[in-house]
This record gives sequence, C-alpha cells and structure tokens, in this order.
Amino acid sequence: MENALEQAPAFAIVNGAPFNQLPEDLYIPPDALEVFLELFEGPLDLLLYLIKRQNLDIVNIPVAEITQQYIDYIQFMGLLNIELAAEYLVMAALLAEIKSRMLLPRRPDAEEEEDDPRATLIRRLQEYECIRNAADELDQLPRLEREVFVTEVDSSALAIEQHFPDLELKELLLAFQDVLKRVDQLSHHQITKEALSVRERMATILAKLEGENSLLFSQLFIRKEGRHGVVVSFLAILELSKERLIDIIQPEPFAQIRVSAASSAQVETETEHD
Amino acid sequence: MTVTTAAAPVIASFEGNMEIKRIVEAILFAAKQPMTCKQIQQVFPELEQPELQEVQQAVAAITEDYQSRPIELKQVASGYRFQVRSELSRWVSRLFEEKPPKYSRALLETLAIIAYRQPVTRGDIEDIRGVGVSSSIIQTLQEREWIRVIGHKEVPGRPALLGTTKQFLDYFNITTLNELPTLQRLDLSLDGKPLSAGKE
Amino acid sequence: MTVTTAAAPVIASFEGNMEIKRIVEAILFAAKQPMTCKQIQQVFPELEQPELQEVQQAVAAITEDYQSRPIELKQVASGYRFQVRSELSRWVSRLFEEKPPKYSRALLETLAIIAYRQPVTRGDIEDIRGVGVSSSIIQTLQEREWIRVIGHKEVPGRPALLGTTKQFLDYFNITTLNELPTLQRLDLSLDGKPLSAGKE
Repeated sequence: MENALEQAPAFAIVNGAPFNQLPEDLYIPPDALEVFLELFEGPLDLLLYLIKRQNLDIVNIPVAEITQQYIDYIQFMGLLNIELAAEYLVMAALLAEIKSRMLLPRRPDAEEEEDDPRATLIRRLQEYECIRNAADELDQLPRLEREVFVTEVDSSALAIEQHFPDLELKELLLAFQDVLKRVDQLSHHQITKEALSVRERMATILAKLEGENSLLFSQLFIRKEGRHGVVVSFLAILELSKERLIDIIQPEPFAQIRVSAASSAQVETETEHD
Repeated sequence: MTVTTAAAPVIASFEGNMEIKRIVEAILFAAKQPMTCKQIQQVFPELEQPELQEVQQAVAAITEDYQSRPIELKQVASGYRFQVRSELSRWVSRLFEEKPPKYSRALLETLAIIAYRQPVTRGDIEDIRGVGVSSSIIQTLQEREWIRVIGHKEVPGRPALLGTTKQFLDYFNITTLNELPTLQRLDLSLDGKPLSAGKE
Repeated sequence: MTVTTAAAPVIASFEGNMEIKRIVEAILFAAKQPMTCKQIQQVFPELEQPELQEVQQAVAAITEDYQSRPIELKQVASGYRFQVRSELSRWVSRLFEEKPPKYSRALLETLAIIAYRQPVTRGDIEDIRGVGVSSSIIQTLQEREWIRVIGHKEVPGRPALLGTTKQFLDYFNITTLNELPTLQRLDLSLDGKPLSAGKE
C-alpha cells in the first residue's frame, strides 16, 4: 500500500528546487486517503513520507513547503471528518511556528543555527527514521514460531517422582491447638483418649455400614475388646444417632435391633475403597 | 574413558533420498504431536510430495540413526515421536521436579480438625475454623490419600463426611487414632520432652 | 542417490566422559527452555555432579555430533537449545496451521526503541515516535517477556525504565544485543550542512 503511494508520480525537481504547484495527493479518493492515513504511525511518520517523496536526492529540507503540505493534509482530513490523533495537530502547530520564525529576517549569527527550530525537528525526524528502519529489520530477523523451530522431544513417559511436603505429627497437633484457641473453647483444652476413641469408632461404624443395607446392632460390637470396647462402641452409636448419621430400627417389639446408615437406600458407595 | 563410536549413528544402509530424510527428521523433531508417515507426507507441498514408501524408509533410517543416542524415535499409538530413552529417566526427570512447597496453615488446621473430630463435613470444618475451606485443600488432602469420604450426612445437600485413612496413620507411623498426641501430651512436650509420636 | 556418511555424527575426538555426555544430551532435548551449562550441571544430583568444564566439553561435543544433521544445538541468550536448521524451516513451517503472529508497526517500533535505546521510559518512547504509546503494547511486550522494568528514573513520578530480556534475544535467535542489526540512519541535512549533533 505504502509502496504504491510512494510510486505515485513524483514532483519535478529542478536543480533541487521542488516543483510543487500541484499537490496530486488531493486527487486521491477520500476512502484511499483514510486508509493512507492509517498507514502512518504518527506525525513524524507522515512528515518523513512527505520529505522523502519530495526530496529524492535531498540536500535540503524545505521546511516552508513541507509545512504547507502537512497542513494541507491535516485540513483535508478535517474536511473529510477523519478523526485525527491530537499529535498530528500539535505537529501542525509546531510547523506553523517554525514557518513563521523562518519568515523573520535572519541574523548572520553563528549561534543562530543551534537555535534553529528546524534543527530540533530534523533531529527528531532522523531519530525516528532510524528507529523505523530498525523496526523493519527487527521484523525481518528470523524468529521463533516463524523461521526458527525448536525441537520437541517427549519426556512425558519418564517416571517423575512426585515430592510431597513433609509433615510432623507435632505440627498437626499445634495446628489443632491453634484452632481450639481461636474458637475459645476452654472446655476442649484437653482431648481425652476416650473422646477420641469414640470419634474413631464412629468413623469405623459408618464405614462398616456403608454399602450394607443394615447390620445387626450386635454386629457393631467386638467381643474381644471387652467392657471398655463395648462402652466405646455404644457411645459411638448413640453419638451417630444423635447426629442423625445412622438409623436404629426395631421392626417389632423384641425383634433384633438393626442399624443402618441414615436413609441407606440413597447412600452412595462411590467413596469406599479401603 | 575410552573413545567409542557407539553413539555415532551409522547410516550406511540407507538407500533413499537423503534430502527427504533430512526433511522428515526435521519435521519429526519440530512436531508437537506424534506424526504418522501419512501426516509427514502431507507436510510436503503437493508438487514435492514423496511417496509414502519413501517417508517410511526415511523413518526407518532415522530410527536406526538414533539407535545409540540418548533419544529414540519411537512409534506410539498416534504416530512417531522422538522421546528420551527411559534408562535416562532418573537424570532427566530431575529437570521437572519441583521442590515441594510447605503445607499452608489452613491445610494443617483442616487436616487436624478432620483427624481429631472425624467424621466431619466441610461445613463443620468451616464452623470450627470460622473461615471457608477451599476445595483445593480438600483435594490436596485427598490426593495425598490422607483423608477420604466415609459417608454422607443426612441433611439437605447430603454433605460428605470426611475421615482420615489408613495411609494417614501409616505416614505418622501410628496404628490407631488413639495414638494421636493429645493436648495434654503437647503440654508435656513443651516442657522439654519431645513428642514420641512425631514421624521419623 | 549415493549413500553418504555426512549425516552420521562422528565423535572420534571426544575425550570426556561418555555417560555424562549422554545425560547432557538427554537433558538438552528434554528441557523446554534453553539451558546454560551451569543449569545442566545442577540437574545432576549433588553427589554426582560433573565439573562445569565437563559439561562444557559435552556441549561442545554434542554440537559437533549434530553438525551434519537437520537439527543443531544452538546457543542463544539464555543457554543452549536444539532447533531445526534454518535451511529446513521452509518445510517445517508447513507443519503448523496457525500462522505465526504478526506484530504491528507500532509494537515493533516500540520494541526497537526499547532494544536500541534502553533503558528508556515510556515518555522517551513517546518522544521518539511522536505519538502516545498504548498500554496494551507495553502489556503485550511484558506478557511475551520481551521487556521488563529494569529500574526507575529519579525524576518526579519515578517512571519505570524499560529494557529487553534474555527471552527477547532467544526469540530472535541471538545471543547478545550486539547481534541486532546496526542502526542505519537517513541523513537529513539542513541547508546543505549535515547535522552532526545527532545522537548515535
């Protein structure tokens, strides 16, 4: 696109003096002009384009003429209601300022040149041009995903040992102590052996009941554990019942008591693998 | 160490087109998925496509070339791919190992509650800790096989009841939950006596 | 087609430890990122770590081995990686249906300014380009890990100073910033006198 535009009939250059009576840019149809503007990365880019087009063999930058062209563009964009980034207008103002200063009589002062507003602008244009070229070259460099392809060698079949963090029992207890402290349950400052046995027995009984329709009450006791064991199991059953985790059923008077997981019909068995 | 030529692929027997073989090898190395010979053939532009048989010959020759190198061209279900030889697994796997992070406070507390208060639902744990329990903590504990679902509570939503596993007991080298330290024993240990139940 | 042995790696000159070389080669193939010799060394378990020099020798020997194969062991900024030789990329690129990402001129110019003029602030970039820099460009460059904040300029607002990363060099297949193409400038002049004050 840009190329096509650059190849547009150039101005005649006579002894370095550009012949710019006919800004043929204005013959570009409006649609094309809009696309054309999108090609520019900003006012410096547009200015560079104008300069390069006009000065095929530059020895000189005719600020006045460039300014005129630039402002023509901007105005034309305005006529077409093309929304312009503010930077374009700032540049137009800067160019206008430079142009007006150029109209003032020059003093043959050596210092004058450093103050020449054109010099600053030209330096900026140079720097920008330089970066613009660099960006093009960067784009040409061979790069990953386009010209450079790294090898993919599979290693998923390798057995990779998974490492888990270590944990000490003491840490677990300390964590539990913290929890208890937080809930401020002073009455729980000690976990008695008994209470824990009951909790464990509750878990054991639940596990036993899982997958079973129901078990005989007596099946939940282990004779060889003796009196202590029976008490623990009994407390566990009562606790489970209280927490409505099990149902205790006696189908008729004096019949054997049966125990089942609460609404065992619905209990899923998916979880039990031990 | 003696110099050996064992690692140098010898391709004396390859009769096919060398250039095709080079391209096939490059394709196999760059592909992110295993490739069948047919797929390799189709990577070539239409007018330059080798015969399927040529691709097969190339694949066979490449397999041969890498016979004594630390990687091999291996045929798996969906095609051929280069992979690291399994005997080097012990070395290479270290590339991918990560140092295990330490368990978070939240995870430790959750595990402690499950251990000491089982069976408990997630809601119970949240009640006791006063904050929500993230799914990832429960998942981590389940993946580690320290906890499992031992039933469901018959309340709306039928929440899972969590308990510890045999693996949990094994890890801490105890046989029953009764051997979990009590807070009383912790007090003792804080007075200078170490906890005997600690793992080691 | 004549059978040639050109593609067979010859390792006659390798004097190092063969086993270490095999492991180094496997590691280089398995790694998803370029690896430095130091990093390779550290993949070995502590008690079996070779000397850095041995790793370097192995890397050199492996580079040699693949001299005539369609892939090469290439050094980029953050280490060594195996990649397909550039003369074969035209074939390999056909493997991927997805077109490689294209980057806008705005992004490339911004990247070029950061690469050639680092460290620069966002303000510097805007001065050079003459337009505002969109946050999404900076973000894209950061997400690709091509640029990073390398400090802050001690002026009001302490703007971030941006520079390029090793990943940027890796992506463009080079080892140092020096390998970037040299800047070429258009010599504009003022009234026939070249502007010597221009920065270079």
